[in-house]
Amino acid sequence: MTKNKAEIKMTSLSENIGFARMAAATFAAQLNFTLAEIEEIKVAISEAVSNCIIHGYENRTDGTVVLNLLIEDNRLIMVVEDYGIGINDIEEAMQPSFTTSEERMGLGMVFMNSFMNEMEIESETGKGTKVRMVKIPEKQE
Amino acid sequence: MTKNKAEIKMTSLSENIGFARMAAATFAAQLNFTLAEIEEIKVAISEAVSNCIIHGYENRTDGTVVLNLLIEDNRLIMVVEDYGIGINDIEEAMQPSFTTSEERMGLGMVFMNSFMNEMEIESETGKGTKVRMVKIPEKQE
Amino acid sequence: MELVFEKKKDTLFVTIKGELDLHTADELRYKIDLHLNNSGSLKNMILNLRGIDFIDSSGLGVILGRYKLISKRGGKLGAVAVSPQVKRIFELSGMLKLLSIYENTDQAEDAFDISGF
Amino acid sequence: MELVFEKKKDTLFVTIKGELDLHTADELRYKIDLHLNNSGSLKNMILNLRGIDFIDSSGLGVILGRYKLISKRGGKLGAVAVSPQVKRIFELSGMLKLLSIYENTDQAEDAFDISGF
Ligand SMILES: Nc1ncnc2c1ncn2[C@@H]1O[C@H](COP(=O)(O)OP(=O)(O)O)[C@@H](O)[C@H]1O
Ligand SMILES: Nc1ncnc2c1ncn2[C@@H]1O[C@H](COP(=O)(O)OP(=O)(O)O)[C@@H](O)[C@H]1O
Repeated sequence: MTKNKAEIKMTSLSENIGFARMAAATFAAQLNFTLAEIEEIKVAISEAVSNCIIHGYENRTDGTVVLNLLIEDNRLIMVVEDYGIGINDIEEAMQPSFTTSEERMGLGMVFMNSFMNEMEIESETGKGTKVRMVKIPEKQE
Repeated sequence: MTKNKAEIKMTSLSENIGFARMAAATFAAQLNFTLAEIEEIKVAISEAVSNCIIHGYENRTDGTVVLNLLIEDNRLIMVVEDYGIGINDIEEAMQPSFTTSEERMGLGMVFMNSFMNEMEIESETGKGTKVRMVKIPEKQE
Repeated sequence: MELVFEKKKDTLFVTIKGELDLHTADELRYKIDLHLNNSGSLKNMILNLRGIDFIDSSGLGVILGRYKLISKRGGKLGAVAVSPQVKRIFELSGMLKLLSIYENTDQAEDAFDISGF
Repeated sequence: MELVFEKKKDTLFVTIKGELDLHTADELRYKIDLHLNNSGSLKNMILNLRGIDFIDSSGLGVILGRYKLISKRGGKLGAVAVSPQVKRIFELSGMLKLLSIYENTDQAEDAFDISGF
Protein backbone atom coordinates (compact mmCIF):
# COMPACT_ATOMS: atom_id res chain seq x y z
CA MET A 1 0.00 0.00 0.00
CA THR A 2 1.92 3.07 -1.18
CA LYS A 3 -0.71 5.76 -1.50
CA ASN A 4 -4.43 5.90 -0.91
CA LYS A 5 -6.85 8.72 -0.26
CA ALA A 6 -10.43 9.12 0.89
CA GLU A 7 -12.34 12.31 1.57
CA ILE A 8 -15.56 12.18 3.56
CA LYS A 9 -17.95 15.12 3.81
CA MET A 10 -20.68 14.64 6.35
CA THR A 11 -23.49 16.52 8.05
CA SER A 12 -22.66 17.93 11.52
CA LEU A 13 -24.85 15.36 13.29
CA SER A 14 -23.67 13.44 16.35
CA GLU A 15 -24.75 10.21 14.58
CA ASN A 16 -21.82 10.76 12.24
CA ILE A 17 -19.16 10.64 14.96
CA GLY A 18 -19.42 6.85 15.11
CA PHE A 19 -19.54 6.75 11.33
CA ALA A 20 -16.34 8.82 11.08
CA ARG A 21 -14.65 6.57 13.64
CA MET A 22 -15.54 3.42 11.76
CA ALA A 23 -14.49 4.93 8.43
CA ALA A 24 -11.11 6.04 9.82
CA ALA A 25 -10.53 2.68 11.51
CA THR A 26 -11.38 0.72 8.36
CA PHE A 27 -9.17 2.92 6.20
CA ALA A 28 -6.33 2.77 8.72
CA ALA A 29 -6.50 -1.04 8.72
CA GLN A 30 -4.69 -0.93 5.37
CA LEU A 31 -1.54 -0.14 7.33
CA ASN A 32 0.08 -2.44 9.85
CA PHE A 33 -1.52 -0.88 12.94
CA THR A 34 -2.07 -2.90 16.11
CA LEU A 35 -5.57 -3.09 17.55
CA ALA A 36 -4.49 -0.70 20.32
CA GLU A 37 -3.31 1.82 17.71
CA ILE A 38 -6.61 1.50 15.84
CA GLU A 39 -8.37 2.31 19.12
CA GLU A 40 -6.19 5.41 19.49
CA ILE A 41 -7.11 6.50 15.98
CA LYS A 42 -10.78 6.06 16.82
CA VAL A 43 -10.48 8.23 19.92
CA ALA A 44 -8.60 10.99 18.07
CA ILE A 45 -11.17 11.08 15.24
CA SER A 46 -14.01 11.00 17.72
CA GLU A 47 -12.59 14.02 19.57
CA ALA A 48 -11.88 15.97 16.40
CA VAL A 49 -15.29 15.40 14.83
CA SER A 50 -17.07 16.03 18.14
CA ASN A 51 -15.24 19.36 18.43
CA CYS A 52 -16.41 20.40 14.95
CA ILE A 53 -20.01 19.65 15.94
CA ILE A 54 -20.08 21.04 19.51
CA HIS A 55 -17.66 23.95 19.20
CA GLY A 56 -17.29 24.72 15.49
CA TYR A 57 -21.00 24.56 14.70
CA GLU A 58 -22.25 25.07 18.28
CA ASN A 59 -24.45 21.98 17.81
CA ARG A 60 -26.12 23.29 14.65
CA THR A 61 -26.92 20.33 12.39
CA ASP A 62 -26.64 22.11 9.06
CA GLY A 63 -22.85 22.27 8.97
CA THR A 64 -20.43 20.08 7.06
CA VAL A 65 -17.54 18.21 8.64
CA VAL A 66 -14.81 17.07 6.27
CA LEU A 67 -12.60 14.10 7.10
CA ASN A 68 -9.60 13.58 4.84
CA LEU A 69 -7.80 10.27 5.11
CA LEU A 70 -4.47 9.72 3.42
CA ILE A 71 -2.02 6.84 3.45
CA GLU A 72 1.41 7.79 2.23
CA ASP A 73 4.88 6.34 2.97
CA ASN A 74 3.40 3.98 5.55
CA ARG A 75 1.85 6.87 7.49
CA LEU A 76 -1.78 7.69 8.11
CA ILE A 77 -2.61 11.37 7.75
CA MET A 78 -6.04 12.50 8.92
CA VAL A 79 -7.39 16.01 8.48
CA VAL A 80 -10.65 17.02 10.14
CA GLU A 81 -12.14 20.34 9.08
CA ASP A 82 -15.16 22.47 9.81
CA TYR A 83 -16.40 25.83 8.52
CA GLY A 84 -17.67 26.97 11.89
CA ILE A 85 -16.82 29.70 14.39
CA GLY A 86 -13.08 29.00 14.55
CA ILE A 87 -10.71 29.28 17.49
CA ASN A 88 -9.45 32.64 18.74
CA ASP A 89 -6.41 31.46 20.63
CA ILE A 90 -5.17 28.05 19.53
CA GLU A 91 -2.43 27.86 22.16
CA GLU A 92 -4.97 28.43 24.90
CA ALA A 93 -7.38 25.89 23.37
CA MET A 94 -4.61 23.25 23.39
CA GLN A 95 -4.01 23.61 27.14
CA PRO A 96 -5.08 20.52 29.07
CA SER A 97 -8.45 21.11 30.72
CA PHE A 98 -9.09 24.36 28.85
CA THR A 99 -12.66 24.37 27.61
CA THR A 100 -15.26 26.93 26.63
CA SER A 101 -18.15 24.59 27.48
CA GLU A 102 -19.19 24.36 31.08
CA GLU A 103 -19.95 20.64 31.09
CA ARG A 104 -16.84 19.59 29.20
CA MET A 105 -13.39 18.73 30.46
CA GLY A 106 -10.99 20.17 27.91
CA LEU A 107 -9.50 16.74 27.25
CA GLY A 108 -10.21 16.36 23.53
CA MET A 109 -6.99 18.00 22.39
CA VAL A 110 -5.04 16.16 25.10
CA PHE A 111 -6.25 12.81 23.74
CA MET A 112 -5.53 13.76 20.13
CA ASN A 113 -2.06 14.88 21.13
CA SER A 114 -1.33 11.80 23.24
CA PHE A 115 -2.61 9.28 20.71
CA MET A 116 -1.15 10.73 17.51
CA ASN A 117 2.47 11.09 16.40
CA GLU A 118 1.82 14.60 15.10
CA MET A 119 -1.02 17.03 15.55
CA GLU A 120 -1.45 20.60 14.39
CA ILE A 121 -4.33 23.04 14.24
CA GLU A 122 -5.12 25.83 11.84
CA SER A 123 -8.07 28.09 12.52
CA GLU A 124 -9.51 31.44 11.56
CA THR A 125 -12.23 33.11 13.62
CA GLY A 126 -15.51 32.96 11.75
CA LYS A 127 -14.03 30.80 8.99
CA GLY A 128 -13.44 27.42 10.62
CA THR A 129 -10.91 25.00 12.01
CA LYS A 130 -8.65 22.32 10.55
CA VAL A 131 -6.92 19.66 12.64
CA ARG A 132 -4.18 17.63 10.99
CA MET A 133 -3.03 14.42 12.66
CA VAL A 134 -0.41 11.86 11.69
CA LYS A 135 -0.20 8.30 12.99
CA ILE A 136 2.67 5.96 12.18
CA PRO A 137 2.45 2.22 12.92
CA GLU A 138 4.91 1.37 15.67
CA LYS A 139 5.70 -2.04 14.24
CA GLN A 140 7.14 -1.34 10.82
CA GLU A 141 6.39 -4.01 8.21
CA MET B 1 -33.15 10.29 12.07
CA THR B 2 -34.79 12.56 9.50
CA LYS B 3 -31.96 13.56 7.19
CA ASN B 4 -28.28 12.79 7.03
CA LYS B 5 -25.71 12.93 4.28
CA ALA B 6 -22.17 11.74 3.70
CA GLU B 7 -20.07 12.00 0.57
CA ILE B 8 -16.98 9.85 0.20
CA LYS B 9 -14.41 10.40 -2.53
CA MET B 10 -11.83 7.67 -2.79
CA THR B 11 -9.00 6.48 -4.98
CA SER B 12 -9.89 3.72 -7.47
CA LEU B 13 -7.97 1.07 -5.53
CA SER B 14 -9.42 -2.36 -4.78
CA GLU B 15 -8.48 -1.81 -1.10
CA ASN B 16 -11.26 0.77 -1.01
CA ILE B 17 -14.05 -1.65 -1.92
CA GLY B 18 -14.05 -3.05 1.62
CA PHE B 19 -13.77 0.48 2.96
CA ALA B 20 -16.81 1.60 0.94
CA ARG B 21 -18.76 -1.44 2.13
CA MET B 22 -18.00 -0.73 5.77
CA ALA B 23 -18.80 2.97 5.38
CA ALA B 24 -22.14 2.25 3.70
CA ALA B 25 -23.04 -0.41 6.30
CA THR B 26 -22.17 1.88 9.22
CA PHE B 27 -24.11 4.79 7.74
CA ALA B 28 -27.08 2.54 6.92
CA ALA B 29 -27.17 1.29 10.51
CA GLN B 30 -28.81 4.61 11.43
CA LEU B 31 -31.98 3.24 9.89
CA ASN B 32 -33.88 0.22 11.13
CA PHE B 33 -32.33 -2.30 8.74
CA THR B 34 -32.07 -5.97 9.62
CA LEU B 35 -28.67 -7.64 9.49
CA ALA B 36 -29.71 -9.41 6.28
CA GLU B 37 -30.58 -6.05 4.73
CA ILE B 38 -27.22 -4.61 5.78
CA GLU B 39 -25.57 -7.56 4.03
CA GLU B 40 -27.54 -6.76 0.88
CA ILE B 41 -26.39 -3.15 1.05
CA LYS B 42 -22.79 -4.34 1.37
CA VAL B 43 -23.09 -6.53 -1.70
CA ALA B 44 -24.69 -3.77 -3.78
CA ILE B 45 -21.99 -1.25 -2.82
CA SER B 46 -19.27 -3.81 -3.41
CA GLU B 47 -20.56 -4.46 -6.92
CA ALA B 48 -21.01 -0.79 -7.78
CA VAL B 49 -17.56 0.28 -6.54
CA SER B 50 -15.90 -2.77 -8.15
CA ASN B 51 -17.51 -1.83 -11.47
CA CYS B 52 -16.11 1.72 -11.25
CA ILE B 53 -12.62 0.29 -10.69
CA ILE B 54 -12.62 -2.62 -13.16
CA HIS B 55 -14.81 -1.23 -15.92
CA GLY B 56 -14.96 2.55 -15.45
CA TYR B 57 -11.22 3.00 -14.84
CA GLU B 58 -10.11 -0.30 -16.43
CA ASN B 59 -8.11 -1.01 -13.27
CA ARG B 60 -6.21 2.26 -13.38
CA THR B 61 -5.52 3.40 -9.81
CA ASP B 62 -5.51 7.14 -10.41
CA GLY B 63 -9.27 7.52 -10.72
CA THR B 64 -11.75 8.79 -8.15
CA VAL B 65 -14.83 6.88 -7.05
CA VAL B 66 -17.53 8.93 -5.34
CA LEU B 67 -19.97 7.34 -2.93
CA ASN B 68 -22.88 9.50 -1.83
CA LEU B 69 -24.93 8.29 1.11
CA LEU B 70 -28.19 9.94 2.02
CA ILE B 71 -30.83 9.14 4.60
CA GLU B 72 -34.14 10.83 3.94
CA ASP B 73 -37.71 9.89 4.88
CA ASN B 74 -36.53 6.59 6.34
CA ARG B 75 -34.89 5.58 3.06
CA LEU B 76 -31.23 5.03 2.26
CA ILE B 77 -30.14 6.51 -1.06
CA MET B 78 -26.71 5.53 -2.34
CA VAL B 79 -25.10 7.00 -5.44
CA VAL B 80 -21.85 5.54 -6.78
CA GLU B 81 -20.09 7.52 -9.47
CA ASP B 82 -16.95 7.32 -11.58
CA TYR B 83 -15.42 9.55 -14.24
CA GLY B 84 -14.23 6.66 -16.36
CA ILE B 85 -15.01 5.24 -19.79
CA GLY B 86 -18.79 5.13 -19.39
CA ILE B 87 -21.28 2.60 -20.73
CA ASN B 88 -22.34 2.60 -24.39
CA ASP B 89 -25.53 0.62 -24.06
CA ILE B 90 -26.98 0.63 -20.55
CA GLU B 91 -29.83 -1.73 -21.38
CA GLU B 92 -27.38 -4.29 -22.67
CA ALA B 93 -25.10 -3.84 -19.65
CA MET B 94 -28.03 -4.52 -17.32
CA GLN B 95 -28.77 -7.92 -18.92
CA PRO B 96 -28.02 -10.82 -16.58
CA SER B 97 -24.70 -12.41 -17.51
CA PHE B 98 -23.76 -9.64 -19.92
CA THR B 99 -20.15 -8.69 -19.34
CA THR B 100 -17.33 -7.10 -21.30
CA SER B 101 -14.65 -8.85 -19.20
CA GLU B 102 -13.79 -12.40 -20.11
CA GLU B 103 -13.28 -13.66 -16.57
CA ARG B 104 -16.38 -12.02 -15.14
CA MET B 105 -19.95 -13.25 -14.92
CA GLY B 106 -22.11 -10.24 -15.56
CA LEU B 107 -23.80 -10.63 -12.21
CA GLY B 108 -22.96 -7.29 -10.58
CA MET B 109 -26.01 -5.46 -11.91
CA VAL B 110 -28.19 -8.50 -11.15
CA PHE B 111 -27.16 -8.37 -7.50
CA MET B 112 -27.64 -4.59 -7.24
CA ASN B 113 -31.08 -4.94 -8.79
CA SER B 114 -32.11 -7.90 -6.62
CA PHE B 115 -30.91 -6.40 -3.36
CA MET B 116 -32.11 -2.81 -3.74
CA ASN B 117 -35.63 -1.41 -3.90
CA GLU B 118 -34.68 0.91 -6.74
CA MET B 119 -31.69 1.10 -9.04
CA GLU B 120 -30.97 3.32 -12.01
CA ILE B 121 -27.92 4.06 -14.11
CA GLU B 122 -26.82 7.19 -15.93
CA SER B 123 -23.76 7.08 -18.12
CA GLU B 124 -22.03 8.96 -20.88
CA THR B 125 -19.31 7.39 -23.00
CA GLY B 126 -15.94 8.87 -22.10
CA LYS B 127 -17.46 10.87 -19.22
CA GLY B 128 -18.36 8.30 -16.59
CA THR B 129 -21.11 6.36 -14.90
CA LYS B 130 -23.48 7.02 -12.01
CA VAL B 131 -25.50 4.30 -10.28
CA ARG B 132 -28.30 5.38 -7.95
CA MET B 133 -29.74 2.84 -5.54
CA VAL B 134 -32.49 3.08 -2.93
CA LYS B 135 -32.99 0.73 -0.01
CA ILE B 136 -35.99 0.93 2.32
CA PRO B 137 -36.06 -1.01 5.62
CA GLU B 138 -38.69 -3.71 5.39
CA LYS B 139 -39.66 -3.41 9.05
CA GLN B 140 -40.89 0.13 9.45
CA GLU B 141 -40.21 1.68 12.84
CA MET C 1 -25.95 1.96 23.81
CA GLU C 2 -27.77 -0.36 26.20
CA LEU C 3 -28.14 0.37 29.91
CA VAL C 4 -29.13 -1.92 32.75
CA PHE C 5 -29.73 -0.46 36.23
CA GLU C 6 -29.81 -2.37 39.48
CA LYS C 7 -30.00 -1.15 43.07
CA LYS C 8 -28.27 -2.98 45.93
CA LYS C 9 -28.52 -1.33 49.33
CA ASP C 10 -27.10 2.17 48.86
CA THR C 11 -25.32 1.37 45.60
CA LEU C 12 -26.48 1.87 42.01
CA PHE C 13 -25.13 -0.65 39.53
CA VAL C 14 -25.00 0.53 35.94
CA THR C 15 -24.11 -1.90 33.16
CA ILE C 16 -23.25 -0.05 29.96
CA LYS C 17 -23.08 -1.71 26.57
CA GLY C 18 -22.02 -0.10 23.32
CA GLU C 19 -20.22 3.08 22.35
CA LEU C 20 -19.99 6.00 24.73
CA ASP C 21 -19.45 9.25 22.82
CA LEU C 22 -21.11 12.62 22.24
CA HIS C 23 -24.02 10.89 20.53
CA THR C 24 -24.86 8.68 23.50
CA ALA C 25 -23.60 10.92 26.34
CA ASP C 26 -26.88 12.77 26.89
CA GLU C 27 -28.88 9.58 27.27
CA LEU C 28 -26.40 8.13 29.76
CA ARG C 29 -26.34 11.33 31.81
CA TYR C 30 -30.11 11.63 31.81
CA LYS C 31 -30.83 8.04 32.78
CA ILE C 32 -28.26 7.82 35.57
CA ASP C 33 -29.42 11.12 37.03
CA LEU C 34 -33.01 9.92 36.92
CA HIS C 35 -32.07 7.00 39.19
CA LEU C 36 -29.97 9.14 41.49
CA ASN C 37 -32.68 11.77 41.80
CA ASN C 38 -35.46 9.26 42.38
CA SER C 39 -33.63 7.65 45.22
CA GLY C 40 -31.93 9.94 47.71
CA SER C 41 -30.66 6.89 49.60
CA LEU C 42 -28.32 5.96 46.77
CA LYS C 43 -24.79 6.90 47.74
CA ASN C 44 -22.42 4.83 45.65
CA MET C 45 -22.26 3.83 42.02
CA ILE C 46 -20.54 0.88 40.34
CA LEU C 47 -20.17 0.91 36.57
CA ASN C 48 -19.89 -2.41 34.78
CA LEU C 49 -17.92 -1.55 31.66
CA ARG C 50 -17.50 -5.05 30.21
CA GLY C 51 -19.69 -4.21 27.25
CA ILE C 52 -18.09 -0.84 26.44
CA ASP C 53 -16.76 -0.88 22.88
CA PHE C 54 -15.59 2.70 22.86
CA ILE C 55 -15.24 5.74 25.09
CA ASP C 56 -13.91 9.23 24.44
CA SER C 57 -13.80 12.49 26.40
CA SER C 58 -17.54 13.08 25.96
CA GLY C 59 -18.32 9.74 27.58
CA LEU C 60 -15.73 10.34 30.24
CA GLY C 61 -17.33 13.71 30.98
CA VAL C 62 -20.57 12.00 31.92
CA ILE C 63 -18.75 9.67 34.31
CA LEU C 64 -16.85 12.55 35.90
CA GLY C 65 -20.07 14.52 36.31
CA ARG C 66 -21.74 11.56 38.03
CA TYR C 67 -18.67 11.16 40.25
CA LYS C 68 -19.19 14.72 41.44
CA LEU C 69 -22.88 14.11 42.25
CA ILE C 70 -22.02 10.99 44.20
CA SER C 71 -19.14 12.63 46.04
CA LYS C 72 -21.56 15.30 47.26
CA ARG C 73 -23.60 12.49 48.85
CA GLY C 74 -20.45 11.18 50.49
CA GLY C 75 -20.43 8.13 48.22
CA LYS C 76 -17.82 6.54 46.06
CA LEU C 77 -17.49 5.35 42.47
CA GLY C 78 -16.29 1.94 41.31
CA ALA C 79 -15.76 0.38 37.90
CA VAL C 80 -15.77 -3.28 36.92
CA ALA C 81 -14.21 -4.95 33.87
CA VAL C 82 -12.17 -2.02 32.65
CA SER C 83 -10.38 -2.84 29.39
CA PRO C 84 -6.78 -1.66 28.82
CA GLN C 85 -8.15 0.92 26.34
CA VAL C 86 -10.61 2.40 28.80
CA LYS C 87 -8.03 2.27 31.58
CA ARG C 88 -5.64 4.32 29.50
CA ILE C 89 -8.33 6.93 28.90
CA PHE C 90 -9.05 6.97 32.65
CA GLU C 91 -5.35 7.34 33.33
CA LEU C 92 -4.73 10.22 30.92
CA SER C 93 -7.73 12.09 32.27
CA GLY C 94 -6.91 11.65 35.95
CA MET C 95 -10.13 9.67 36.49
CA LEU C 96 -8.09 6.74 37.76
CA LYS C 97 -7.51 8.66 41.00
CA LEU C 98 -11.22 9.22 41.50
CA LEU C 99 -12.55 5.70 41.13
CA SER C 100 -11.64 2.18 42.23
CA ILE C 101 -11.31 -0.54 39.64
CA TYR C 102 -12.40 -4.14 40.32
CA GLU C 103 -11.84 -7.31 38.34
CA ASN C 104 -15.43 -8.46 38.68
CA THR C 105 -18.76 -7.64 40.28
CA ASP C 106 -18.12 -9.86 43.33
CA GLN C 107 -14.96 -7.99 44.23
CA ALA C 108 -16.74 -4.67 43.82
CA GLU C 109 -19.64 -5.82 46.00
CA ASP C 110 -17.22 -6.91 48.71
CA ALA C 111 -15.42 -3.59 48.59
CA PHE C 112 -18.70 -1.67 48.69
CA ASP C 113 -20.00 -3.86 51.50
CA ILE C 114 -23.12 -5.00 49.71
CA SER C 115 -22.40 -8.69 49.10
CA GLY C 116 -25.31 -11.01 49.59
CA PHE C 117 -27.97 -8.44 48.77
CA MET D 1 -8.30 -13.30 3.73
CA GLU D 2 -6.75 -16.44 5.22
CA LEU D 3 -6.51 -19.72 3.34
CA VAL D 4 -5.82 -23.21 4.61
CA PHE D 5 -5.28 -26.06 2.14
CA GLU D 6 -5.48 -29.76 2.86
CA LYS D 7 -5.35 -32.77 0.54
CA LYS D 8 -7.34 -35.92 1.25
CA LYS D 9 -7.13 -38.62 -1.42
CA ASP D 10 -8.28 -36.93 -4.65
CA THR D 11 -9.95 -34.01 -2.92
CA LEU D 12 -8.61 -30.54 -2.15
CA PHE D 13 -10.03 -28.92 0.98
CA VAL D 14 -9.90 -25.15 1.04
CA THR D 15 -10.84 -23.25 4.19
CA ILE D 16 -11.43 -19.58 3.47
CA LYS D 17 -11.57 -16.90 6.15
CA GLY D 18 -12.33 -13.25 5.60
CA GLU D 19 -13.86 -11.17 2.84
CA LEU D 20 -13.99 -12.44 -0.69
CA ASP D 21 -14.20 -9.57 -3.16
CA LEU D 22 -12.28 -8.03 -6.06
CA HIS D 23 -9.43 -7.15 -3.73
CA THR D 24 -8.89 -10.74 -2.56
CA ALA D 25 -10.11 -12.61 -5.67
CA ASP D 26 -6.72 -12.75 -7.42
CA GLU D 27 -5.00 -14.27 -4.43
CA LEU D 28 -7.68 -16.93 -4.01
CA ARG D 29 -7.59 -17.83 -7.70
CA TYR D 30 -3.81 -17.98 -7.78
CA LYS D 31 -3.40 -20.10 -4.68
CA ILE D 32 -6.11 -22.64 -5.53
CA ASP D 33 -4.77 -23.01 -9.06
CA LEU D 34 -1.27 -23.56 -7.70
CA HIS D 35 -2.53 -26.55 -5.74
CA LEU D 36 -4.57 -27.91 -8.62
CA ASN D 37 -1.69 -27.52 -11.06
CA ASN D 38 0.87 -29.06 -8.73
CA SER D 39 -1.20 -32.16 -8.24
CA GLY D 40 -2.82 -33.64 -11.32
CA SER D 41 -4.42 -36.33 -9.16
CA LEU D 42 -6.70 -33.80 -7.46
CA LYS D 43 -10.18 -34.18 -8.87
CA ASN D 44 -12.61 -32.73 -6.36
CA MET D 45 -12.67 -29.62 -4.23
CA ILE D 46 -14.52 -28.89 -0.97
CA LEU D 47 -14.71 -25.29 0.21
CA ASN D 48 -15.15 -24.67 3.92
CA LEU D 49 -16.91 -21.31 4.04
CA ARG D 50 -17.50 -21.07 7.79
CA GLY D 51 -15.13 -18.13 8.09
CA ILE D 52 -16.45 -16.16 5.09
CA ASP D 53 -17.61 -12.73 6.22
CA PHE D 54 -18.51 -11.46 2.80
CA ILE D 55 -18.75 -12.55 -0.82
CA ASP D 56 -19.80 -10.73 -3.95
CA SER D 57 -19.78 -11.49 -7.68
CA SER D 58 -15.98 -11.12 -7.90
CA GLY D 59 -15.52 -13.79 -5.24
CA LEU D 60 -18.17 -15.95 -6.82
CA GLY D 61 -16.37 -15.63 -10.16
CA VAL D 62 -13.31 -17.31 -8.68
CA ILE D 63 -15.39 -20.20 -7.37
CA LEU D 64 -17.15 -20.63 -10.71
CA GLY D 65 -13.81 -20.60 -12.52
CA ARG D 66 -12.44 -23.31 -10.21
CA TYR D 67 -15.63 -25.32 -10.72
CA LYS D 68 -14.90 -25.31 -14.44
CA LEU D 69 -11.32 -26.53 -13.94
CA ILE D 70 -12.49 -29.32 -11.70
CA SER D 71 -15.32 -30.35 -14.01
CA LYS D 72 -12.77 -30.78 -16.79
CA ARG D 73 -11.02 -33.31 -14.58
CA GLY D 74 -14.33 -35.11 -14.06
CA GLY D 75 -14.45 -33.93 -10.44
CA LYS D 76 -17.09 -32.24 -8.36
CA LEU D 77 -17.34 -29.22 -6.07
CA GLY D 78 -18.71 -29.17 -2.53
CA ALA D 79 -19.21 -26.43 0.02
CA VAL D 80 -19.43 -26.69 3.80
CA ALA D 81 -20.95 -24.27 6.30
CA VAL D 82 -22.73 -22.01 3.84
CA SER D 83 -24.41 -19.08 5.60
CA PRO D 84 -27.88 -17.93 4.48
CA GLN D 85 -26.21 -14.83 2.94
CA VAL D 86 -23.77 -16.84 0.86
CA LYS D 87 -26.48 -19.33 -0.05
CA ARG D 88 -28.63 -16.54 -1.42
CA ILE D 89 -25.72 -15.29 -3.56
CA PHE D 90 -25.17 -18.87 -4.79
CA GLU D 91 -28.87 -19.16 -5.57
CA LEU D 92 -29.17 -15.90 -7.51
CA SER D 93 -26.12 -16.75 -9.57
CA GLY D 94 -27.13 -20.31 -10.40
CA MET D 95 -24.07 -21.68 -8.55
CA LEU D 96 -26.39 -23.71 -6.30
CA LYS D 97 -26.96 -26.10 -9.21
CA LEU D 98 -23.24 -26.64 -9.71
CA LEU D 99 -22.16 -27.53 -6.20
CA SER D 100 -23.38 -29.64 -3.31
CA ILE D 101 -23.79 -28.08 0.09
CA TYR D 102 -23.01 -29.96 3.31
CA GLU D 103 -23.68 -29.10 6.93
CA ASN D 104 -20.20 -30.02 8.08
CA THR D 105 -16.89 -31.49 6.97
CA ASP D 106 -17.83 -35.04 8.02
CA GLN D 107 -20.89 -35.07 5.78
CA ALA D 108 -18.86 -33.72 2.90
CA GLU D 109 -16.16 -36.35 3.42
CA ASP D 110 -18.77 -39.10 3.43
CA ALA D 111 -20.31 -37.81 0.24
CA PHE D 112 -16.91 -37.46 -1.42
CA ASP D 113 -15.91 -40.91 -0.20
CA ILE D 114 -12.80 -39.78 1.62
CA SER D 115 -13.75 -40.39 5.27
CA GLY D 116 -11.03 -41.77 7.41
CA PHE D 117 -8.16 -40.37 5.40
N1 LIG E 1 -13.46 22.73 15.82
C1 LIG E 1 -13.46 23.70 16.77
N2 LIG E 1 -14.07 24.88 16.54
C2 LIG E 1 -14.08 25.86 17.46
N3 LIG E 1 -13.50 25.73 18.69
C3 LIG E 1 -12.88 24.58 18.98
C4 LIG E 1 -12.82 23.52 18.05
N4 LIG E 1 -12.11 22.52 18.62
C5 LIG E 1 -11.75 22.94 19.84
N5 LIG E 1 -12.20 24.19 20.07
C6 LIG E 1 -11.98 24.99 21.30
O1 LIG E 1 -10.95 24.40 22.05
C7 LIG E 1 -11.42 24.08 23.35
C8 LIG E 1 -10.71 22.86 23.87
O2 LIG E 1 -11.06 21.73 23.11
P1 LIG E 1 -10.90 20.27 23.70
O3 LIG E 1 -9.53 20.11 24.25
O4 LIG E 1 -11.29 19.29 22.63
O5 LIG E 1 -11.88 20.20 24.93
P2 LIG E 1 -13.48 20.23 25.06
O6 LIG E 1 -14.09 19.73 23.78
O7 LIG E 1 -13.73 19.33 26.20
O8 LIG E 1 -13.86 21.65 25.33
C9 LIG E 1 -12.91 23.93 23.21
O9 LIG E 1 -13.58 24.12 24.42
C10 LIG E 1 -13.21 25.02 22.18
O10 LIG E 1 -13.28 26.29 22.78
N1 LIG F 1 -18.93 1.85 -13.88
C1 LIG F 1 -18.90 1.27 -15.09
N2 LIG F 1 -18.19 1.83 -16.11
C2 LIG F 1 -18.15 1.26 -17.33
N3 LIG F 1 -18.80 0.12 -17.64
C3 LIG F 1 -19.53 -0.50 -16.70
C4 LIG F 1 -19.62 0.05 -15.37
N4 LIG F 1 -20.41 -0.76 -14.66
C5 LIG F 1 -20.79 -1.75 -15.48
N5 LIG F 1 -20.27 -1.60 -16.73
C6 LIG F 1 -20.49 -2.48 -17.89
O1 LIG F 1 -21.60 -3.33 -17.63
C7 LIG F 1 -21.22 -4.69 -17.72
C8 LIG F 1 -22.03 -5.54 -16.77
O2 LIG F 1 -21.72 -5.19 -15.43
P1 LIG F 1 -22.01 -6.22 -14.27
O3 LIG F 1 -23.42 -6.70 -14.38
O4 LIG F 1 -21.64 -5.58 -12.99
O5 LIG F 1 -21.09 -7.47 -14.58
P2 LIG F 1 -19.51 -7.69 -14.55
O6 LIG F 1 -18.89 -6.69 -13.64
O7 LIG F 1 -19.38 -9.07 -14.07
O8 LIG F 1 -19.05 -7.51 -15.97
C9 LIG F 1 -19.74 -4.69 -17.47
O9 LIG F 1 -19.09 -5.84 -18.01
C10 LIG F 1 -19.30 -3.40 -18.14
O10 LIG F 1 -19.17 -3.56 -19.52
